[in-house]
Amino acid sequence: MTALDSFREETRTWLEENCPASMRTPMPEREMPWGGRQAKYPNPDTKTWMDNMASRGWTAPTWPAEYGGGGLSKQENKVLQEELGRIKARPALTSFGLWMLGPALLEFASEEQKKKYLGEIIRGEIRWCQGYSEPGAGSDLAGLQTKAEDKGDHYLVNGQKVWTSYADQCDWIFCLVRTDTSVKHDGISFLLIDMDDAGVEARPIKLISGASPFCETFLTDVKVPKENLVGELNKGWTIAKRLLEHERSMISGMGMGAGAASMGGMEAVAKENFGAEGDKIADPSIRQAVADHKMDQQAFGLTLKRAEAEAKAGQGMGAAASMFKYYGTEVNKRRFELLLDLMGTQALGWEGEGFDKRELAVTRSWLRSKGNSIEGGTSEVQLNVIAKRVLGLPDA
Amino acid sequence: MTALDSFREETRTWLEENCPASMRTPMPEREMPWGGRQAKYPNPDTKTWMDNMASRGWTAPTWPAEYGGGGLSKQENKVLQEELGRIKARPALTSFGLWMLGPALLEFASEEQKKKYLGEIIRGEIRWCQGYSEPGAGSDLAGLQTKAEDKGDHYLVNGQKVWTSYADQCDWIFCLVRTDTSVKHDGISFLLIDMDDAGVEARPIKLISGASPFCETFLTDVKVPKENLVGELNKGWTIAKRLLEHERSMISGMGMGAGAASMGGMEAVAKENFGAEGDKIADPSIRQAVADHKMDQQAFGLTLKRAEAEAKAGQGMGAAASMFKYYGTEVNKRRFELLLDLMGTQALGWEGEGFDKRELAVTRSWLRSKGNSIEGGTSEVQLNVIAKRVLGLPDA
Amino acid sequence: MAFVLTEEQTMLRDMAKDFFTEQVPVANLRKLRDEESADGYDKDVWKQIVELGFAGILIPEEYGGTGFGPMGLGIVMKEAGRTLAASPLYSTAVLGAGLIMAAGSDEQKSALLPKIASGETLTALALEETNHHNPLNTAMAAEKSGDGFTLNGDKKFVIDGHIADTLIVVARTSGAAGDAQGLSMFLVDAKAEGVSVTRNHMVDSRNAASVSFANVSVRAEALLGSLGGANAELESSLDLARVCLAAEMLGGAETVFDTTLDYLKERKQFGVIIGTFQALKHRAAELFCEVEICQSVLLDALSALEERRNDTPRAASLAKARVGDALRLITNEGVQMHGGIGMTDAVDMGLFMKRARVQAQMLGDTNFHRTRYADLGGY
Amino acid sequence: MAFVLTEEQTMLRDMAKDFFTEQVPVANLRKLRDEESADGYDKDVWKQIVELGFAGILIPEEYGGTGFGPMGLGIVMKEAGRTLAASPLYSTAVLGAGLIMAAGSDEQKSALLPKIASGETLTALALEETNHHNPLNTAMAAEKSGDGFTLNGDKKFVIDGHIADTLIVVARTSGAAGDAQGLSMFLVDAKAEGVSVTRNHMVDSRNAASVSFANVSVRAEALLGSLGGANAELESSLDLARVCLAAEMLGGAETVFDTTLDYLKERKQFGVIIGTFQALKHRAAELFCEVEICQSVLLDALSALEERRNDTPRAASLAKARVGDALRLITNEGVQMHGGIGMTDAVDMGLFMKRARVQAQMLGDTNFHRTRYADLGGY
Repeated sequence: MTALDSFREETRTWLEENCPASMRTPMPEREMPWGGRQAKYPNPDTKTWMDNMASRGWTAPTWPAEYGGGGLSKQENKVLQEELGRIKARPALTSFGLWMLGPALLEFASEEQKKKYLGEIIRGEIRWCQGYSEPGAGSDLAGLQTKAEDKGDHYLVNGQKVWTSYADQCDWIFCLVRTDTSVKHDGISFLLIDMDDAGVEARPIKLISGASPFCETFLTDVKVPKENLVGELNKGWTIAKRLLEHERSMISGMGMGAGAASMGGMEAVAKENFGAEGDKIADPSIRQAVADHKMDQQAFGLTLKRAEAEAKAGQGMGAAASMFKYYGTEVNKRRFELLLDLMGTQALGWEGEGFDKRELAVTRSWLRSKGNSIEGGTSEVQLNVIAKRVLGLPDA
Repeated sequence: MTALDSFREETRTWLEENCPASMRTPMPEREMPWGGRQAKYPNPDTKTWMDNMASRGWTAPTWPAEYGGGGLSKQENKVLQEELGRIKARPALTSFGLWMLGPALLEFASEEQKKKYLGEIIRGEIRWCQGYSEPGAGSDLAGLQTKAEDKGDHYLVNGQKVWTSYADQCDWIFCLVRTDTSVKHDGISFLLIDMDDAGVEARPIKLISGASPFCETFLTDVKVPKENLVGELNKGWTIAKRLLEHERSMISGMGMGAGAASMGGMEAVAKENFGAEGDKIADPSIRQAVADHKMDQQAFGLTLKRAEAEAKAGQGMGAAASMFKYYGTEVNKRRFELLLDLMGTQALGWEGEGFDKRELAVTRSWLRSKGNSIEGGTSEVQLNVIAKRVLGLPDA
Repeated sequence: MAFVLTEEQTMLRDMAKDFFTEQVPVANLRKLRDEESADGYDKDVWKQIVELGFAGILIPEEYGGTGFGPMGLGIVMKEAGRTLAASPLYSTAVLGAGLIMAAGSDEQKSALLPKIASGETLTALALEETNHHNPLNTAMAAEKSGDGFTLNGDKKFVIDGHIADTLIVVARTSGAAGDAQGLSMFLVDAKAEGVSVTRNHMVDSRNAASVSFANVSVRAEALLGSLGGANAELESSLDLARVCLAAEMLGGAETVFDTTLDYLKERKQFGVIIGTFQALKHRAAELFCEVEICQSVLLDALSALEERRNDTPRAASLAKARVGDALRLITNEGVQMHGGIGMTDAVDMGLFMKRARVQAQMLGDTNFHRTRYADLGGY
Repeated sequence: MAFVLTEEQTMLRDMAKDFFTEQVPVANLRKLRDEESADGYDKDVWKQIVELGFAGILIPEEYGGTGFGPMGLGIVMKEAGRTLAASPLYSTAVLGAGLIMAAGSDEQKSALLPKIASGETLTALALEETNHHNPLNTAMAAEKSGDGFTLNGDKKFVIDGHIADTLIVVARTSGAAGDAQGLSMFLVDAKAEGVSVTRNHMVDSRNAASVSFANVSVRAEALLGSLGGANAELESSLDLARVCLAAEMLGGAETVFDTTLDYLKERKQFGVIIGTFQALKHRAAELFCEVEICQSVLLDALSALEERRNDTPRAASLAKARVGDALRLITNEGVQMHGGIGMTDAVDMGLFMKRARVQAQMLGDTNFHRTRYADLGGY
């Protein structure tokens, strides 16, 4: 028996004992384990499962053990994920701290910062949000104006962030702030701010989908201790870029599967609405539209796989993240447009009688999908990046 | 009987006597009445018909009689056109002189120039071509470099023109030349040049369609008498713009009808290739593609009619020419792409056995259609014009 | 063909534009939505609409209307579309008046048209039974009983169904779903026994309802038009409504386009107005062409109705399909070009996009009308 | 799934790239065209191709080939596509070798494969009878006569038909046009009595012919594969050929894209490089995405063939359709972005566009493969 085999056996046993039964069922959105000070656990098993996993550092399996991570090798993590998949375990912790901030801290933070913040993230104690965009700095992120003035032992922060995800439910925010107004990219710093501090206020933004996953966050004379600066002063743009790449690939992943799946697949929806002849969609032009879309989707999926294979082989596809962000979100938007066409009036409900939950969810997801090509860098910005970085087309 | 009625009666009688029978049949391309010094008349009736019409000035019915035109009112011209249509008369004269240069001369030329050149045009004695574009000045037409130096009694012209239609078969060329190198638009003049002059050479350009309707025209130390300048020195751009508008609407007109018509219509081609069920195209997705295209085409046709109606009512559609040029040529390209799809392998011939004349003509026309969105101002230029002139979007 | 408005029509347009812009701006729809209005429309606004003569715009003067005809109605609907004005105009002034004028007996006309023109009676067409518009697929049964009929079945997507006084119900008196013959229309009191109406809350915050008919008895006089031959009468009125819908849709497209263009001229990123970016310029120019092309198609379809041209059905399908395609593109681009702010409920882009998708499904989407256009073209 | 080339495959690609770029540039096709070459290919080039082992790339070593498999063949075809290299590769090394390997008896393999690998024998597939690819619609008759068959009928769009030594003829031994059963394949000497071949001059200046069969007698041994059951053998070989075609097409798309990108970086108008215009930048970036997406689809299809995966037909249809769509877009944009010069025969854009439309029709256009993709997907 290899070391990996015994790791698998041990893991399997541990999971059997430590993963509550209710955590092996599909997860409703309200039971998502975001953690944090304000966390509510409608199902207490959620907290148990999070704590159990965190105790082994397995909420962040590959982070170093010294900071509370699992310290697993790639192979071990693969085994862990397979075993989690085998029992259909829910994620133990979903968090921007895990996905975004943690990796940045591991790369750029001081030893003290890593010690303090990584453990809180791993244990789900602190819920983080991201303070990047501003009303006047969307696509032009580096045009941000939120100012952090050096006041000796602290920075005095003033400004307004926007599109901060769930800021009203978060504990801390990682922010890009301007520490030098005389230059653009080189005057930006990366700052961690406790949202309990005086002067921080988050107001939810109502979206066209009816949901409010984002906030405007106002920072008024907020005093931030100097030790909350990550990396060097005025070098925050380097960290920001790294995080953005990560965000782009997260969002482009949205291009796969969701939406039609809940309705039994695009083909099923088409057959239900336009009839079937044998196993075929009865209306051949609808059939071609479905096939056309499925081809695009499969082609995109294959491209994601190819990028993975090339990355493994040490080859880069070049600005892959921008391409995936652009193409993935555009395919996703087209998918929902097609789905709406197929579902007809049943995709036009907002709430109440006449529509079932899945149908209402499609309508909201269709609206939500429109944001995919805007958030995390618009499609236009991605095309600019491809043109410049990959194709080498000159600036005007 | 009104004056218009008697004009109609008189016209009908005259046409009956003066329009040869063979000029009332469909016109093969080789019998097109371009006129000029090098003209050949495979059918001698062509020349007779041209001369008869020219004798009354009816090759240019609305031009003033003093210059040899017909001097007809709008109403009279309408009657004339109706009567010509009634007997399916061929055009008596097709010429860039009539369509483009003549109207410009009427507006901008001196009395002497009008006297000399308009008559020659009306009688089909001189065939004109247009010397606008240069290898380095396509979309940026005003960037032209062909130089005309003031040498006292003449200009010394040096440079190269490109895309001069049928220059190898023409007698004279109307040219934009640079008379001031210190400014851009305001250093351009409008010059008439006899192509028999020493130093003028036209070389046909072979196109992807296999045809050579255009030439490169080289001007080397050509001496052009000063009286050949039209309008003021350095004010040629005003004349050029007027002519370009006219060219754009000519080309956008290409969007209607041709191509599929020779094959009996898009629907007929679809039925022939994909079968019919009753009177319907058997393949519903092909059917939708055909309908989609025909909708676009009808919509464009209606828009041309609307523009006409608005013009009559004294309302402008605003930059209508650019919109028509853009949309018309794009619709035309799509039509040929669809036609090729429908015809399958029968649209892939170049010459020789296996393809009939109409099929070969479709293939060549498809290739030719690609140029529609380039010549007379590219689609990109038209979109720029719309954005700037109509929408008022600012320059960078 | 009337591609240029007459002086009278221009005055009507200007009046309608002023009215909707000033009295029924998009804020009016927001208010109805946010206050969860039970009616889903503003009765004061409706009163003003009636006073302006818009409710009876299709109705001849002898029945109390203004007799402006389809062109006038289309002009008003387009202006209503520009501000997303919620009112019974479509269900009552377009569909109700249209159907009764096309199919009604003299008695029915005398009884109903004056009340429609005066705003007293609201109507709703109970037609749809499936997720996609297809009148011939009507299955709901109307059985002869005594000298009247008994109606049984379910209707959905009944626009303004829960505020209507009179329902115009399409049901089958013979034949089976798919047959052109056998369709009949009935005027049914919304309060009649056996009729139950459930309001549906739609994505566009506008009115629609599901209506069930359980052994609903109607008298012989309730029959609107010929027995079993309603298809022709229905289709001609539906074509009128389709074109009026296209007008409303184009109005929406215009607002989205204009608003987006303004935003391009005002929003700065990277230190410059984003309207200076050539890629956005070209896309804006393409949208402009779409709007212009649609103007022509709409005016042609309205003229066709006005002049009772033979090709009216084809012109109507062209208008509904072509404007539908353009509106989809323009609303999607409107949101995208606004960026993040376009995704918020604070600006109107989302409201227009939601409305556009509902309009797309009303009386046949592009797919339906493209097929119909081919059918009518004989290929 | 092999999304990354092995070291061996990378070497093959580099070798092929060097060879076609240096020895068979686009100028080679121009020369064949302008000199009105009777063969339509350059025999010296073919000799070199054979020497490099490309003619036998699919053929096992025991039959004199190099046994590189479908992935190797695809790699070579893509490089050939980059320079529009005209050669019998497709008709002989892809279709001929593929069909004989899939359906041939040991005798047929021994007789033909070594000659294909050595470049001695050229083959051509005589399949199409109508304007659109559809193997099941084959109507041409092969009747039993004695212990052989008599062939009667007309074939068109036979690629390399007029230079082939051996024709592989698809004909019907039973059933009617449309039936999957009843198709058989025959090896027919191109010089046999009753065979008449007419070369067709195609828009892409490449080889195609019409072939008539008038009472052509063949012996029983001429039957390739099973009697009446050729459909399955044919389809698997056609899928191989479709993917190789997609490879050739993607090679063409790459050249057009690269050339256009270079032009954008070099051409000046309005005093600036046109590649600085954002509208062109965005369009170029979109074309880049198309090329990348197509790389994935192609590599997956080649892997499917290599690994004999069950979903090979679907992967093949995806590749042919998706690359076809991309190539159409890219060739159209290539001409447009070149402007006037793109319309002239002096640059290569037109040649690639012409070739693209012929490739689109070879073995099924996007419409055909989209339908097939749905068929195979069970919807």
